[in-house]
Amino acid sequence: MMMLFDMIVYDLSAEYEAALIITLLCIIISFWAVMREREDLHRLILTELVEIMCLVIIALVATDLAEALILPGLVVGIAEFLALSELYIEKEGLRKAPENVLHIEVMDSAPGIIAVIFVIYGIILSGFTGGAVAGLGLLFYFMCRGSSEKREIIETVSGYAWACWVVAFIVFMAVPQYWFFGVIIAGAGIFAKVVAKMSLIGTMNGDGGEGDV
Amino acid sequence: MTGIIRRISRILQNHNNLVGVYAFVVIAIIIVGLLLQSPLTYDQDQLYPKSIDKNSSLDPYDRGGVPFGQTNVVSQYPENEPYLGYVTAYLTPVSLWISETTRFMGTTIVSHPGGIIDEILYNTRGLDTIIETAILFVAFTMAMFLFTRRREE
Amino acid sequence: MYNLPSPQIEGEILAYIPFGDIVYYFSPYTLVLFIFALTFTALAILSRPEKQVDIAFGGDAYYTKEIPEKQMRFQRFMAISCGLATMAGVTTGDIFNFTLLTAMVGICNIGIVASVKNKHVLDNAYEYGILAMIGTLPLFGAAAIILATTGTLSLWEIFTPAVSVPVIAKALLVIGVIGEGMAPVYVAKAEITRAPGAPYVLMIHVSSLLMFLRVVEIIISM
Amino acid sequence: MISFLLYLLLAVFIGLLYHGIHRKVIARIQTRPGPPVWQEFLHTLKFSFKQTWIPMTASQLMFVAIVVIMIAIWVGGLYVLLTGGSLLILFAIFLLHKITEHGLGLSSGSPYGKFGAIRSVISAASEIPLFATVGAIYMVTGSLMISDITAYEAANGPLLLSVIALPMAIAMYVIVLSKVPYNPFGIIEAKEIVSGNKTEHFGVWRAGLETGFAIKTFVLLAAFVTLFIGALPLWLLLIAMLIVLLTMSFICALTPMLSPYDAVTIQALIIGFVVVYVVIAGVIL
Amino acid sequence: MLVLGLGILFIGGFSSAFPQPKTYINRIINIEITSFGLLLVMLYYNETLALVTFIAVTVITTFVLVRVIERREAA
Repeated sequence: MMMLFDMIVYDLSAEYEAALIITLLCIIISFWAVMREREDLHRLILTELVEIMCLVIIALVATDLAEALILPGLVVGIAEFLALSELYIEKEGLRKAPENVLHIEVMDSAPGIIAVIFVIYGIILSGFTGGAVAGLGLLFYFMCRGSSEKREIIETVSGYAWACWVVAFIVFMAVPQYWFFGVIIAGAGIFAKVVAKMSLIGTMNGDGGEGDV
Repeated sequence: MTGIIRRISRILQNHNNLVGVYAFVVIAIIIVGLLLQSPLTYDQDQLYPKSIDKNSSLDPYDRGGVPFGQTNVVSQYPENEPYLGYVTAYLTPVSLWISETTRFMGTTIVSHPGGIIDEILYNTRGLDTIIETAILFVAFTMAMFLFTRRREE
Repeated sequence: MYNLPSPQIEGEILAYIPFGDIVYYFSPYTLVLFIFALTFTALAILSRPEKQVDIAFGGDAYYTKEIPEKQMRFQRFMAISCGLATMAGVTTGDIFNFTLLTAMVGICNIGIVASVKNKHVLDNAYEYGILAMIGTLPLFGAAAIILATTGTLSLWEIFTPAVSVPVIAKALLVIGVIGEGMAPVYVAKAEITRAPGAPYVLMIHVSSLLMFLRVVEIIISM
Repeated sequence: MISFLLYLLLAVFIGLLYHGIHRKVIARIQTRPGPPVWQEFLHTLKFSFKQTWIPMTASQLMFVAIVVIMIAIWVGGLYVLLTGGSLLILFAIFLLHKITEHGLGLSSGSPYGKFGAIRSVISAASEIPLFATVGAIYMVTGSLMISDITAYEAANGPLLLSVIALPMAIAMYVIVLSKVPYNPFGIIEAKEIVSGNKTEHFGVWRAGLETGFAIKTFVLLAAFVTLFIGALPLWLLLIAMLIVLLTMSFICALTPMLSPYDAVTIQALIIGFVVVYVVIAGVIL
Repeated sequence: MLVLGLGILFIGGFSSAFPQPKTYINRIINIEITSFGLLLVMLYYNETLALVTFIAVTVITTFVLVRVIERREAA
C-alpha cells in the first residue's frame, strides 16, 4: 500500500551550498545597508530585513527540526523588535500621540468579523501557530476599537499560560507516561500565551493619549 | 603611528559607529569564511528528516505511525524520551474528523496538538520553547513597563 | 555516551541533567562559570542598589540619586532573568539552546538599563539593542550552518574529532555572541554601565563575559 | 590541603613582596628613593587594623561581597595552577577578575569608583581576545591541562623558544603587564580618578583587596612562567617570576599612562596581530 | 521555486537596502518583497507551519513599525 504513494525524500546536497551562498550574499547586502545607515529608525527597519535573512538560513536546512527552530527565531525577532521600538519612543521622547493616520472606514465595520474568523481558525490550529493567528485577530480588534482597561486581565492570562507551559514541560520530563496530558496543557498554554502577547500590542496602539482624552 | 592609533580610537569610541563596525566585521567574516572553506557540504544524516507523502490527507506533515504507539523519529537521545513518537501520531477528535473529510488541511491538523512539530517543540526540545517564551515574556515586560510608565506620567 | 571526546580541554564531565534532546552538563569549567553566575544572581536578589553620588558642578554641592521603587523592582526582575539565562547558557549542551539563551541575555541586558531616564544611557542602550538584534543573524545562522553541515546540534556530537565544523560557522558563532553580549565591543556597553543600580548593572557585564567564556570553550572544542 | 594553605600563604607573601620590589624598581629608575620593599606588607597590615565601615551610599552587601569574591577567585586560580587543571579555567578566572573590578567601582556609589568601573569595561575589550593565545596553545600542545602542557615542555623544550608560540608569549606578556600596578594600560586606577575603583574601599576591605591582588600577581606571573618556560623547582620559579616582573617594572617606569581608548586600541592591535598570526598558522599547519 | 524565492530575496534585499526614495514606508514595503522570497523558500521545503506563523508575525512587526513611524511623524 505504501508503495503506491509518491514519496518525496529530499536530496539537498546539490542545492544546499548554492542556496547558502546566495543567502550569504543577501546577508552581505543587508549588513552593508546597516553599515551605511546612520539614522536610528531606518536601522530599526533594517533589522527586520536582517531577521528575514536569518530565517532563510534556518529554512534552508529543510528538516522538521529546522522548522521547529524557525518558530523560536521568529519570536525572538518580534520580541526584541517590540522592546526596541518602545525604547526608541522612550529615548526620542515621542510623547505626542499621533492623529490616527490609519483611520479608514474598514476599521470601523470589519474588526468584529475579521477578529472572529482569525480567532476561530487560530483555535483550530491551536498551539504556537494558532496562537499567532488568533492573536493577530485580537490585535486587529483592539487596534481598531481601542481598548486599554483590559490590559491587566490579558497580562494575568499570559502569566498563567506561561505557568501552564512550564508545568507541561515538567510533565514531559518527570512523568513521561502522561505525555498526552502534557501535550494538551502545552498546546493550550502556549496558545493562550501567544494570543495574550499579541493582543497586548493591540491595546498598546492608543498609547498614552486617545483613550484618556 | 600615534596618529593612526588616535584615529582608530576615535572611530571606536563613538557609539554611533558601533553598529557600522560590527556590520563590517560580519561582512568580513562571511567573505573570509567563504574563501577559506567554500565547500559547505550538506550532511545527509540529519535529525528529524522529512519525507513528503503527497497523497496523505496530513500532507505535508504525515510522518506515519500508530496513535498511542511508537513511531520512528530520528532524535538525538531517544533514551531520554521513552515516549518518543507518541505525540507525532496523535490526532485529537477534531483533527481526525478534519483529516477524514478534507484532503488539504494537513498544516491545520498538524499544528493542532499532535504532530511532528509538537513532538519537537514540546517533547524532545521542550526547553527551547520554554526559553523562547521566556524571551517573549521578558521583552514584553520591558515594553509594557516603558509603555505604562509613559502613560502614567 | 555523555563524555566529552576531548576532556583535556575542560576536564571530565561531573554531572549531567537530561531534558530530552537538550542535555545540560557540568564539567569543572562550566561548573566554575555556573557558580559565578549563581553568586552574582544571588547578589542581585539580595543587595539593595547603591545611591549614586553626583557632583553638582560650580559649587561644593553634591546629591545622591535614588532609584524609584518601581524601577528598582523592574531592574531586579531583568537582572534575575539575565542571571538565570546565563546560568543555563554556561551549562547547556546544545548549540541552538545556547544561541537562544545568548539572545535572551542580550534582550535582558537592554532591559536592565531601559528603565533609566537618562538620554545618554538610553541612546547607548538603543545602539546596543540594534546590535543585539542584528547579532541574532550570525548567532542563529551559525547554528543553522552547523546543523546543516554536521546533521546534529548536540555539543558532544559536534566535539567529536570526526565531525568537522566549517570555519565560517565557528567565526559567525563567536561574532554572534560578541554582538549579543557585546563582550569586547566596549563603547556602548561602558556607557550603559553609567546607569545607577549597581548589582543589576553589574549583571550586564557578568552575563556577557560568561557567555563569551562559554563560547570560547565551544569553539576550541569544535 | 595543608600544603595548599602553605602555598597560599607563600603566594600572599611573595605577591606583596613583589609589589614592593616593583615599586622600588620603578622609583629607582625614575631616580626617586622610593618606599622600602616591605611597604605593601605594612600597608596591608596597617589597613587590617584601621577603623572600617561601609559608605552610606554603597550597595551594602555587594560592597563587601565583591571583596570576598575577588579573593575567592584568585585562591581558586592558585588551586587550578597547583593541581595542573585546565588553562581555560585559569583564564576564565582572569576575566572574572574584570567583573570584580567592575563591581568594586560600581558598588560604592562614588563617582570616582564609577569612572574606574566604566574604564574596567572599556579595558575588557582588549583583554578578552587573550583567548586567541589559549586556542593557539591548544593547537601546539594538543591539550589545555596545565599538567599536560608542562609535560609537553619537558619533552619538547619551552614554548617560548618555539616560533609558533612566541607571539602568544608576547600577547600574554602584554596581558600580564596590564595587570601589574602602575602599568601604561592601568586606566582603571589612574590617578586622575583618585584610586579608580578602589577609591571607597578602605580599612579591612582594602587589606582584603591587597591580599587578593597579591595572589593575583603571583598566579599570573607563575602561570606565565609555567606556560612558556615549563615546570620549575620553586626557587627557580620565584627567580624567573622576579625577572619577568623586573622587565615589566622597566616598562612601567618608562612609559606614561595612555588615555583610556588609546590603551584599548594598542592592546587590541597587538592581540589582533596575534589572532591573525594564529589563524594563518592554523591554516598552514 | 527555490530559485525564484532566492531571486526575489536577493532583489528585495537589494531594494530595501538601498530604497529609492529613502522613506520609512518605502523601505518597509520593500522588506515585504523580501519576505515573499522567504515565503517561497519555505513553501519549497514544505515548511507550511513556519510559513503561517511567519505571515502572522510579519503583520505584527509591520504594525509595530508603522506605529513608531506614526509617532515620529506626529512629533
